[in-house]
Amino acid sequence: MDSPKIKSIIESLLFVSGEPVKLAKLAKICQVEKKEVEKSLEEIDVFYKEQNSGFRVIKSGDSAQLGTSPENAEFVSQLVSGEINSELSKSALETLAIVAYRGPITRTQIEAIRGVNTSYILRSLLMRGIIERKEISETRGFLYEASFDFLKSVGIQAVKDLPDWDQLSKNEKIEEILAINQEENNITKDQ
Amino acid sequence: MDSPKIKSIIESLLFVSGEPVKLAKLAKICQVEKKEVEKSLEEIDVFYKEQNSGFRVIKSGDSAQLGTSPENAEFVSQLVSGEINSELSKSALETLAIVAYRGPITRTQIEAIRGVNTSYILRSLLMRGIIERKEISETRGFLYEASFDFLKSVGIQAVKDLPDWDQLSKNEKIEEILAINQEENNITKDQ
Amino acid sequence: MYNVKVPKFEGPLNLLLELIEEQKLNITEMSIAQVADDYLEYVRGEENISLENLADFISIASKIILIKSRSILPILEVTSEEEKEIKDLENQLQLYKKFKDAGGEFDKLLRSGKRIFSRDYLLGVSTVFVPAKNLNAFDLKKTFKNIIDQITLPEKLPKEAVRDIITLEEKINEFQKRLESRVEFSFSQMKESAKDNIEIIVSFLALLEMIKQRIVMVEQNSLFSEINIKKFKALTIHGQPKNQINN
Repeated sequence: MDSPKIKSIIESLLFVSGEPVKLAKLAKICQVEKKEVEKSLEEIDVFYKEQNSGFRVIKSGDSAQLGTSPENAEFVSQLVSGEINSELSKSALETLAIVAYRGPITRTQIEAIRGVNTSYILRSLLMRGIIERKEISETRGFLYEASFDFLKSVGIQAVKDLPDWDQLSKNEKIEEILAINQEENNITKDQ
Repeated sequence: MDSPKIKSIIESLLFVSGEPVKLAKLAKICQVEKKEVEKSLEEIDVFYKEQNSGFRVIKSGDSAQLGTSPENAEFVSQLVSGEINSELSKSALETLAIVAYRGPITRTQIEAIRGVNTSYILRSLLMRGIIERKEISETRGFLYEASFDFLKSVGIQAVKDLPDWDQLSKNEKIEEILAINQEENNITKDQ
Repeated sequence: MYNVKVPKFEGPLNLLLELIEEQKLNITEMSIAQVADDYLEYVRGEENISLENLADFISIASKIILIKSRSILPILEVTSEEEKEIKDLENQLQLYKKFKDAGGEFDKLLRSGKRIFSRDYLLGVSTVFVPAKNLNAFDLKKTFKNIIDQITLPEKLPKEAVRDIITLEEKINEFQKRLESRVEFSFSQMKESAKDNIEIIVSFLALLEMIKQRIVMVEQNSLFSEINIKKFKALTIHGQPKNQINN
């Protein structure tokens, strides 16, 4: 494999990984020597700096990570605080309402109720600490529920204190759509 | 602010967000016109391709996202497991094709092309995040279009890069058939 | 509940195209006429078609029958509206094929493994609880109630949509009863008793079907003259036709 190709692969790998990646791991995936990886990383970072790119290579010990250029920090923090402080979108509010009234609940169940994919919204609600999740098992994913901080912020102690919780949390239409969805998952899993 | 600086900021922002970011949001943070953002995004992507970089800019509708080069997919998949892409049925694939080439499109229009009720397939594509919908208005239902996740899973950066885009995306005959069937549907179906 | 048994062909265009492609034909009026019998046979025999989809199958069937009729019977007058219907079906089928083929290309792309990966949302940014602005418990209740209202449970078969469609079976049964009371009657009599064009078409289809099943035989002495329908003489020998519906 030639050097530009290795650099390209290393960029892709560091991009998708949120955590520092061991150089040995990069070397293994690229099927080259660790030395080659080290050299590539240096060249990549020099290139980023020369080009005034928005990325930087962060090296610590035996690992490397991709980050943003420090010169862009103020813009990045504008984006982050905008994301975290913005009002909830309609989809986010819907998802939150389902998690609050029906939690603990799985992602598949939330999606059955809303009829659309919810992975991004769940991530952003988790990110903001509005909901929490706990793992059921490796294969079956997570259970989501409203966070205590969130409940406090709307002035209640537990989900049971939500208006009409007794009635709404057991709504028949919802029970039915979940039952149908369960059935479909069992029967037509691969259609 | 000069053009290289804007491009650098955009790179940083897309990197940190991870998810698609609205062009308007990028423009606001960079304090430039949306047109300028569009131009920068194009230049960034041209540069990535020229340099054989590990990144690509994905564009759909009014948003952009940063992703890895599809050429590096076999290496990246050794580090992160992509979403499990269970197989799509032929009906799902053909519906997806209509949505990708003709979106944003209404359900009635999709059904005019397929000649059969498509609500079940649309629901399942929505739940899997392969297509997205936006509400037109309370009464007129939804417009469907291909999602970023779809583009990513076929390794294509924008719908216009799909095979035979020019031929399939617009066609006078389609317009005519759609118009006819819509009339029929208005009378015979009440969905 | 959803009908989880999925029929082999999801829609009428899907079926029609498959039949045409099976015979390696191009999409033309001629080839539609050629596969008409197979189409109708399938629609009659497939039990997994949901009632709702059946309406779609029958609506296309009526157009196919029109095409078939014209190819067999030159005397059949076709209105300009029907002419357009025929052309539209051809166009619709061609358009449908394009997207079906495009779906096949998507399948290849999906299998090619050349996917693009992205980063998770705000990866590496630490979580802090930020209360959602201007949100109270009653907003949640209102939102949740709206969601409940918007849930559309999978239909309960939409009977109204198909109630008015005369099925092939009904028509065949009706003819058989008539044949029992009168040994011979003409196609124009049959046409007169029809409520609308669709019913004429279904009648004609039923007629073709009965000829095929040897329930009846038809006579036409000269071109454009009356078609006479008679009970097939060998009926008692052949016994019940295989697809006959017993009420």
